[in-house]
Amino acid sequence: MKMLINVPERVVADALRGLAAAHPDLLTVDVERRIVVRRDAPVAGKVALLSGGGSGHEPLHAGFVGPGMLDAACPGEVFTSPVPDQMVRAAAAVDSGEGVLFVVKNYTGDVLNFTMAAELAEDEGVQVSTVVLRDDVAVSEDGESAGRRGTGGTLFVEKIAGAAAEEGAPLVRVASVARRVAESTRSFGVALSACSTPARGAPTFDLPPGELELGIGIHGEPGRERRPMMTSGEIADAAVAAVVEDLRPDSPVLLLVNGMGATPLLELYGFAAEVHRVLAERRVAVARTLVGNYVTSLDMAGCSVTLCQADEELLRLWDAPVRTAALRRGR
Amino acid sequence: MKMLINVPERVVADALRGLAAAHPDLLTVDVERRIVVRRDAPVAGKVALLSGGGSGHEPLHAGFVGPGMLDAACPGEVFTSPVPDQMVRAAAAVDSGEGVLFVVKNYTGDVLNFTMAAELAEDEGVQVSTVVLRDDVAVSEDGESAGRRGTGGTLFVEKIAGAAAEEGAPLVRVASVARRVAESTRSFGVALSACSTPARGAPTFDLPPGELELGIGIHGEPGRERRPMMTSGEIADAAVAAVVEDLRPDSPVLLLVNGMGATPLLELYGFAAEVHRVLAERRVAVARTLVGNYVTSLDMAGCSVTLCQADEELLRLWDAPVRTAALRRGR
Amino acid sequence: MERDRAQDGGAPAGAPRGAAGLDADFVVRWLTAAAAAVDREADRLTELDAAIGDADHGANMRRGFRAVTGTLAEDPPATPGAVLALAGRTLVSTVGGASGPLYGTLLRRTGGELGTEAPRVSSAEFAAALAAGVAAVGALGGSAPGDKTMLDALVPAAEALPESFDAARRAAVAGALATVPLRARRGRASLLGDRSIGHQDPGAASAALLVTALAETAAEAAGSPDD
Amino acid sequence: MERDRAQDGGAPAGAPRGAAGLDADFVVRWLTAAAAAVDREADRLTELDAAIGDADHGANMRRGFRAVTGTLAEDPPATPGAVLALAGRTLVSTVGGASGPLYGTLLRRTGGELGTEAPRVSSAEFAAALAAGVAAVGALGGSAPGDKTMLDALVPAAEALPESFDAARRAAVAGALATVPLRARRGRASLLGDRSIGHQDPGAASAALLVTALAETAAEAAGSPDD
Ligand SMILES: Nc1ncnc2c1ncn2[C@@H]1O[C@H](COP(=O)(O)OP(=O)(O)O)[C@@H](O)[C@H]1O
Ligand SMILES: Nc1ncnc2c1ncn2[C@@H]1O[C@H](COP(=O)(O)OP(=O)(O)O)[C@@H](O)[C@H]1O
Ligand SMILES: [Mg+2]
Ligand SMILES: [Mg+2]
Ligand SMILES: [Mg+2]
Ligand SMILES: [Mg+2]
Repeated sequence: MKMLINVPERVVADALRGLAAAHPDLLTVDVERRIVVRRDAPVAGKVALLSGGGSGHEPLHAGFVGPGMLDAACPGEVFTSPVPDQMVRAAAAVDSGEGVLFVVKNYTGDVLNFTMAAELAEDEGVQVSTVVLRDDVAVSEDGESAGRRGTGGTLFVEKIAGAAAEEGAPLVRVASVARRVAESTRSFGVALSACSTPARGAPTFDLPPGELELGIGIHGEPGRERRPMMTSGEIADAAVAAVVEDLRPDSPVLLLVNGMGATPLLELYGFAAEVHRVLAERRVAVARTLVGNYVTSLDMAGCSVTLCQADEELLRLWDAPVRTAALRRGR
Repeated sequence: MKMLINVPERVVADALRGLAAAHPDLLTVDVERRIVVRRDAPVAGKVALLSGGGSGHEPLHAGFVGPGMLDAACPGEVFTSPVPDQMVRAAAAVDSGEGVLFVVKNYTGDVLNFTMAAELAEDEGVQVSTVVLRDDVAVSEDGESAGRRGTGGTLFVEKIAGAAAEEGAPLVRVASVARRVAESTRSFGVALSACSTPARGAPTFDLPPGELELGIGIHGEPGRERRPMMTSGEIADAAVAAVVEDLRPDSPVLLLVNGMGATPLLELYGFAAEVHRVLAERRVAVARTLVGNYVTSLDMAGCSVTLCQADEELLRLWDAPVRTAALRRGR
Repeated sequence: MERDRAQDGGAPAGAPRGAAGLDADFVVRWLTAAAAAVDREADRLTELDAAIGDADHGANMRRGFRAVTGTLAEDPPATPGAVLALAGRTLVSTVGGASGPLYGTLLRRTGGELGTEAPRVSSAEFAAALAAGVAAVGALGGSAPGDKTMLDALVPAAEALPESFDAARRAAVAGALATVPLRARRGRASLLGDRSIGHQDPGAASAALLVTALAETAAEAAGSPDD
Repeated sequence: MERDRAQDGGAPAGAPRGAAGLDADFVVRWLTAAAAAVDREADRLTELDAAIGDADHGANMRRGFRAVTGTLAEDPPATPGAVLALAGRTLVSTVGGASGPLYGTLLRRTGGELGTEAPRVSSAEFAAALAAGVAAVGALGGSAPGDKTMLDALVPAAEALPESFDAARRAAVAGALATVPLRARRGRASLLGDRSIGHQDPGAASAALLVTALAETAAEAAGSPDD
């Protein structure tokens, strides 16, 4: 698999250099230590939001650093959780004294590394609260596995809790908003092709021409079920059914129609139309729709659907201004 | 090639339905007639900007419809110019009486269809001015071909001329700003893989594993030269050399590091770092950088570099507020 | 290359016998046959376009000619000139790309030359009108034979048409094949420079299909004078 | 399966003879051998992880163990406990993923049990410390043998270590292979459900490498008492 890279070992560092070059108004990047920090951090009187995870999901998380969203992001190697040192250092850099919320996707690696980091940061006097995303309904919560993955829902938590922090809410409140979003959010993903990590240079799994994977995560792993190729409408039927039957929303939802990286926007918008059709059939009202490649798996072709049941407050916070590399409004 | 579609014949209509569903606050979409119009058009006293071209380059152009940029977009079939009927109808819908600027990429099909449309629209009493983008330096202007293609530079023209129109500049002025941008802008593209059109369902050309194409356009066509695979740094050397040696900028530039559709943002930011390195080596100052998939070729892997030499006025207009599906700031 | 001799003055051989020239029905049958040929050959046209263009010529032509047959079936005009003008407008409104305006102009101008009034035109009038249509394509596209475009089939066809419909067919087919070694100077293929050499131009190939359909329609009409 | 008999009480057979137990140098040589094994087998580990994980285990382990050998080469601590603690901290700081905190905890806790003071520890003390380290891994990961993780190699190895280093090696290798038919209940592979069955767990495979390196280091030390 050809890639636009120098050498596999340097992809993350190279991307961080590019991020620094492209967004000097927005970000400070410590390429060596792999920390991306909001330019004006620490912001006095504001709770800080910190997230991170393996690289390869861009724009998540570094693309969401900025006013109204994250204060810091800690990118790990491709598909590999960052190490505690990054989070500890970043927490120290963004903490204004009001404390830091860790936004963590539920993967063993992320949870273990963030847990260690929280302990170390608290040893250094930083107040830490953690929210763990488990939005992927493809995984069952029967205790027979590491549990539901954090996927597209992360964007909703980072945006909405970020807005609450920007408004000046204290840590307990920001954390409770974050948890409320996390609990109100569900996702389901589909792969049409596997992705290739730079280190491996070949697709992470074989997906024959006529087949797709239902219930994938965002790490190039195979899904729960392989099926003969489906139309956009059939995929929307399956994905929305999985999400809605788990979430059972009774108020309008925020909808993220997310591309996995290599699916053209032309196809993604067509898929968004089918998702809207299915939601209408199921009498689920859509308050807001976001379409794009936001929580990706390198060059995987495919998509995911995330719904967040939003009350008035969450909706207001979703609509609040934000200024980041990948999501911007009102600033 | 697997695609997230229903049937190839319906991809454009499906995408337009999705666009309408996702952006009701921003756009009015006539799916049947393939016209995307800014929600509040016609805007009294404002010159309107209208663009269009084949589909498959999303978010170009429909993703750039909204305050501060385009008033209307006319998407054709995939990689096929729209027909004059679309432009004529859209022009009528967005003209406030101040006239309409057609932003046209230099392809025989686009030029012919927009020319016909301009004649027909003027017959209907709409004042039309046209700017033709010819920013791709990979094509020589020796008269032995259809001439330089319009590619990434289109984004700069639409944004900057759109800002001038939003400020209330009259048609002659908006057109002259647009031409100034067009003349100050150059691009160069590279493909790591071919793309697949829905109609054909297979890559538009064969690109063996160890090779890339230099000097591609945005229609899945092969480029001017095939080379053994290069590193990100080498590609930046070649692309920037081609652009800078043609443009010879003597003031700071706007830089677009554009993905062709399937190149992960992780790679694209790494490439942006290399582009910045080469520009620094060549003593070209960068005023602003935009990194992302903006002018694409479906699922092609690759990138393009666009530079626009910007004076104070163009820079101010570039920074002006804009509110569209794909580019947003200050609103 | 062997060519049929023209049999009576400027009128193409193989033209409908008995009847005084070509009527609206003849043109409708031609365009219907052309649409069928385009439909059948769409994949080949797209493959040709994939090699030196953007892989849509077959789809473009199919979409346009389906619209033409649809429109003509709904409400066929009464004169050959009006049929051609309507078909040309339909192509302009449905094809897009380079070929839409160019083929649209070909038919509109040919129809315009014939006028909307005459219910029948002579083969000679038809040949002259088509030559004017082809010239209009060159003017719109800024192109000439040798540029590796549809004109490489259309211009020889128009030149041979006064001789016979079948001569026009053979000239178009030969002209299309002769684009293979050319370097494109117009249209998308021209952006490839020397890499356009060695492939047949898709627009020339589709032009050969249209002229072939014309010759076959004429031959059928000639074979069934009472039709 | 045939097992070596423990030769003297709780001390593993094959432990360094002559010298009173294991010193810092022994641990450094073990970790250096482990790093070499990981380097050599990184692609295999990544392939195993590609099948049921995310194709990074080899790269993760290589990155971590290269850092460990680098750190130890620069400034090697004087006691076996301190070497292990430093190596564990280094793994935590450089590996990431699930394996970083887990292997980091394994070494840190093992080192912590030995304390930073003692310049030499007996084989029995070492075995007990390693057992505590392995237990800490289970506590951190919320996992147990049978869950198809590194514990399926580490737990049997720790249980066999009091018998002999080589028994630990054989137990680890056997434990790793025995993960093939298991359904993963922890870590990334568990997200695949039944599809995790039929593949060897990459962390169990890397654990077998580490224990093998330990046994080999012990065998070498036993073979060269004056080293
Ligand atoms: N300037 C021109 N003059 C004449 N014919 C042209 C010109 N440009 C393109 N063509 C014809 O159009 C054909 C391509 O049509 P098509 O693929 O439908 O449009 P597009 O190139 O816009 O995709 C070419 O093969 C060529 O024959
Ligand atoms: N909860 C756990 N307890 C023990 N070992 C685990 C646990 N989760 C994962 N592992 C081990 O970690 C290995 C994966 O390591 P690695 O691939 O480096 O990290 P990641 O899974 O984050 O990509 C698994 O093969 C397994 O042996
Ligand atoms: Mg990993
Ligand atoms: Mg085309
Ligand atoms: Mg074409
Ligand atoms: Mg892994």
